[in-house]
Amino acid sequence: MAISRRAIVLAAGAVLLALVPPVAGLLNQPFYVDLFRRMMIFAIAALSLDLILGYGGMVSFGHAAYLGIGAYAVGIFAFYGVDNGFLQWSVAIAASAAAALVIGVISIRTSGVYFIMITLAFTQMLYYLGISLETYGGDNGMPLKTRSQFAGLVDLRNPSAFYYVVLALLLLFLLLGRRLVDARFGMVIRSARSNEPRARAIGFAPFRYKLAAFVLAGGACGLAGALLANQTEYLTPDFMHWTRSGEIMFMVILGGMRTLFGPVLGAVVLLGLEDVLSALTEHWQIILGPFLVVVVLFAKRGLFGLVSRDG
Amino acid sequence: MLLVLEQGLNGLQYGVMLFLMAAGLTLVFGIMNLVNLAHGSLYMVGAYLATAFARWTGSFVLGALLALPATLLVGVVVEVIALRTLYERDHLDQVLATFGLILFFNELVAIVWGRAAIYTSLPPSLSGSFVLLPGLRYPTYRALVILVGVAAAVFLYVLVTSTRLGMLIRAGASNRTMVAALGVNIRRLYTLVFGLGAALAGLAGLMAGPIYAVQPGMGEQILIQVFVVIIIGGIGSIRGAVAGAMVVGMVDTLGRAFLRPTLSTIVSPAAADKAGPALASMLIYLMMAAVLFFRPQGLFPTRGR
Amino acid sequence: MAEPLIAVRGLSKSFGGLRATDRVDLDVEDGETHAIIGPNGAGKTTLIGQLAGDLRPDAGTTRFAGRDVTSLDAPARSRLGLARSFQITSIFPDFSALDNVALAVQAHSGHSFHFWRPARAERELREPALAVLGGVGLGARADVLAANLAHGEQRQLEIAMALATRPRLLLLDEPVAGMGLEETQRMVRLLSTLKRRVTIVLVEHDMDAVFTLADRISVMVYGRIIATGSPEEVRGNAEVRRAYLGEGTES
Amino acid sequence: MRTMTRAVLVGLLATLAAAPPASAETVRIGFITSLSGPAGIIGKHMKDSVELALDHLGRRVGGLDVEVIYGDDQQKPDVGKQVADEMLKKHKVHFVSGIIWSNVMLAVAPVVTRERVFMIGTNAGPHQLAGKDCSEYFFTTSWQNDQTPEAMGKYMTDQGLTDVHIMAPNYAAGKDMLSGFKRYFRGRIIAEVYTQVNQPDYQAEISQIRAANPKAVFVFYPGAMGIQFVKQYAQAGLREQIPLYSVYTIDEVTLPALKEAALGIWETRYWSPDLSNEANTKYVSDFRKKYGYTPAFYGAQSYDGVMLIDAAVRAVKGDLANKAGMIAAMRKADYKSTRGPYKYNLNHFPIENFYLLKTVRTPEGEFAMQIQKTVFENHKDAYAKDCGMQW
Repeated sequence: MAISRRAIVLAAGAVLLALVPPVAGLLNQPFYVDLFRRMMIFAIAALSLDLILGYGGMVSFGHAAYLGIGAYAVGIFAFYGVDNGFLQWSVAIAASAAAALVIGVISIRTSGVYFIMITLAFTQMLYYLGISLETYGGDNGMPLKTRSQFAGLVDLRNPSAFYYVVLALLLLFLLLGRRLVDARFGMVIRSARSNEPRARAIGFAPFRYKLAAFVLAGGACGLAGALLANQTEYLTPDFMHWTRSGEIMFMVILGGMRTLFGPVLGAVVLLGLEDVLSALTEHWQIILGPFLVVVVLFAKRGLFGLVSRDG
Repeated sequence: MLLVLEQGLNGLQYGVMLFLMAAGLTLVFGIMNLVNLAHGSLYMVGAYLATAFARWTGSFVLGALLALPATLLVGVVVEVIALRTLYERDHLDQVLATFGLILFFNELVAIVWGRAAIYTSLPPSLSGSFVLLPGLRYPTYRALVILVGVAAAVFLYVLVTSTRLGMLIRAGASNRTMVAALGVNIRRLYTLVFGLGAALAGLAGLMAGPIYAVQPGMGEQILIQVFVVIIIGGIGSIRGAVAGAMVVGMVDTLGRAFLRPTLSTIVSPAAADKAGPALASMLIYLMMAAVLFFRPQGLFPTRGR
Repeated sequence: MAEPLIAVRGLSKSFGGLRATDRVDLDVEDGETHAIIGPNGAGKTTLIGQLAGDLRPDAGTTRFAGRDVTSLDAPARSRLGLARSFQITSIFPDFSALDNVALAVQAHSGHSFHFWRPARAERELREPALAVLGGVGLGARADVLAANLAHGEQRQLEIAMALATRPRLLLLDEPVAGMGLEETQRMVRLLSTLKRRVTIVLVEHDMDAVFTLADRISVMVYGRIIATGSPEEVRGNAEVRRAYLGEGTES
Repeated sequence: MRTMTRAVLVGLLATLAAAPPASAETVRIGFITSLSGPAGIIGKHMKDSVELALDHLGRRVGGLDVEVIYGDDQQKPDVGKQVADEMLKKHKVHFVSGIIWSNVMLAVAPVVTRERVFMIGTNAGPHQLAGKDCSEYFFTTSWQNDQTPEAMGKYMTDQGLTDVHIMAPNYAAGKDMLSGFKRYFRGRIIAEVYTQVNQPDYQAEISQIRAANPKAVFVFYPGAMGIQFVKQYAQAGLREQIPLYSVYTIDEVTLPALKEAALGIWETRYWSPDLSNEANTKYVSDFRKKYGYTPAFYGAQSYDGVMLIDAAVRAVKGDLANKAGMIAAMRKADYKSTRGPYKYNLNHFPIENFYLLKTVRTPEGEFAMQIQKTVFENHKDAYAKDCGMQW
């Protein structure tokens, strides 16, 4: 029952998202294409965090670092006139994965609150590094002159085309994520989250699997960063600010940890809420803050837990 | 040479500020196992209340004396309403819920006092500087900060080592069920400890008011450095908080003062100008990564965790 | 005489000032069931931890199956055929009973860098797991969430997980602790069926279980092994009676 | 689950339907600034000034009805861009205005001008937009970032000052400010120090200054950083020993928090509340009357922004499709600016005067910035030559 219900929710979500551009076109409101595209980009970031946070039990408070690295990979190539998207995006993924490897090697040795704080500290370091990159605009960041080019295959300047590229990537990551967490690899990191001493006692050496998951999540979030740079046509160290890591984390919790689809829902709802609330009052954070507390205290399974619950 | 001494004092003073923040945070973590990002908000509340009371009474000292119990009270209220239920939750929930509290407090303060930084005054006797050594003038207020910080550290030391409350704190940090078995009301103990931590943060905040900008969000400027302090020191350990605060205060201050000039003797001055400030801002994070690489539990790990 | 399956020499471990194990020498022969008894705090669990590779010894060496394993950690020793149960039940509570055992099978069938095929659909994991689960009497409970099993069943599940790694040596830390009479009897029966098929090191306070199962018994007091021998020899050993049994078998 | 889906659908449609229809007789202005967070105070100065300008115009702009939609950029470029997209595509505005931060401006301005919508900047003046990235559709009522420190460099040179210690936060604006200063300063600079962004404590740097004992100190510390630096500088007793010159460090936003700590410190600026002209007197006194506090230059610029738009719409007699006509009108800057009359340079940045200001205690016991003298008359920015526009 749960499976079919979940499948219905998933399919309905995919159809709804696919319908955004034509509906927005019909209503002459192209802005919603931009808004939902931005939501889906953050959904990819949140999804990648769910892999290590939800399934791997690694509470990374520095996930925004990869968002920044991915964005800078695209931005720096563009700065030097290289706008080939295949190259830009591959490097965005590779560079983020490499950074995740270095951060992971050091931080996965620790656990609990130490892990939270060391990931936070690394991201702070990258944030300050970004600020001191004078050539690339320092704290101002820099504009992306042209969106990534894909040899005429797809034109990202077309809002709908870009939208469907993001949607396709999101669905691809959902599929990959689903397969991955249910495959042997996923079983290892999930068992280590559930009971690490037990996992070691039956013969798993969780470190390298956790590290691999950390690197994969970093790479995926790097791609989200590349997309975000294209979405914003601008990139700044602000993408790596620690509050941004907190927001991505909140998307995961809001939507429902360990569900993959939940974080997508969380990203849509949180960014939607921000958009609506900030139009209502400049004091919107006084509503958002307690909302966050209430969600954490009383809705542990997240929104996806609510909509896909049996019976 | 005098300059190095002066910078050492500056480092000490900055370390003291960090310690006042870190002590409360590490106590709360050590005993209730709670990661409280909103600790910075209590620091902000302390600064605002001290300023408001000082304006109301017309006296800086009276303002400070009133703000301390008031911040303690705010801490207790927050504990009872929101945080109490978080003790049994995992760190993830705690981080997120207290992140939400940060947003709430910043906005609340903005609504009550406005978004602009507010004016904080010092009595004339404290606002100048005095001759510490021939050739070395030092701001009077900074010297006071050092004294208050050291006094707070001594107070905490006495409290923890030779009072019944301190005994319970030490016991509670290592064994909760044992404390419960002693017939102590654990809930009340937790509330008390949280209030104490809040008062310490408030003390840091009210001391900070006259030097720093009192405005919404001021807590987050210092919060992350405070986390670095307790990570380096070892979470839950007051001794660790002292050591971590001194290390971070010194490294940060001396790094800012001397890193660029030192670098310029090694590499070209132009390169030093570029790399110096960037490196100085990353220094404490690098140090923390290094400490954790070699000692994943910090310098003074607490038992059983 | 053949080399013992596991041979420990001079194993020591201190926590702060406390010597949990103090120059322990221990030989466990291939195929025997070797019980370790002693009062609480004697260092038995620490010894198990050191044998399993979870605790680094301060001094001493451990040989297992003819090779020096002193520097190997728990996963590496597990892959050599050393399996354990924990004093406090240790399972994967949010997985089904079958998943728990299948994970143990998976841990011993090559690396796990497989990203695509659902592990639950892999027959080479499921079938051996089902077989082991049936062997410990949990065949009917395969799809129950481990957290929802009864306490006795969870202990059986732990044994199943250990067996699924096809171990040569089974380290059992108080397998019947906290069980009722009936559950205890069921567990003892299960362990009897394992005797001879696999070497067992058994730490246990339940003396009936110990004397039913053990071929040899070592007595541990204050971190040291003070006597080793057949159940009869140990029962008759004056030092043992004074240090341990004299205080009452219940301790 | 079904109710959930339905709720999502209904919500989606409702927000879509709530968007206003495009209509010709209303001027729609999207005003983007930082309303939440620490910078919200600057946003407040700006928003209050926009509202005051609308009051003065009788709630009509260029003879048409007006709708101003405020947007909060949260001080983040990507959020600013998102808000600008919303202004353009959802609210279909004719003008986007406001924006405090250079990085937000750099992200937003190209998006707006690309759609051939006017971007009327009322604070940030990054050099890119004054130079190679200038646009017909971009105007600003403020200044180019470098101009203010240039004025200070000129003034300090005129005073014959040398052996100066200069400082700024280690970010792009900080570097721009110091390079602007150096463009006009001819004396010797003994140290150029960059501090961490949002650093709260400057005692280490202040000790270094005391040890080096320069003849003067020049700093750029906006917002909270300025409050902290100036307070600490005064407490260290250095203000009496080594005079402090600054830009964007002391203004009507930070002055209420600083009071006597700011006394005697010098700033340069193109505008001050005590600048004497008819439009400014009316603006400042009505502002104080309506809101009970003194506006800062952020407000004056935003007020001017609305007035500039009003002049443009008036010139084309409400024909908002006549963009060429509006460009031509705005280039004349034919409105009553709070800074007095000024002209536009070829890059649509003002050619304006810069004054030396000093923090003083007024006879009523208040603290205020007062104009001491004119440093530059009709000062042009350094980047206009890189902008290809001709008119």
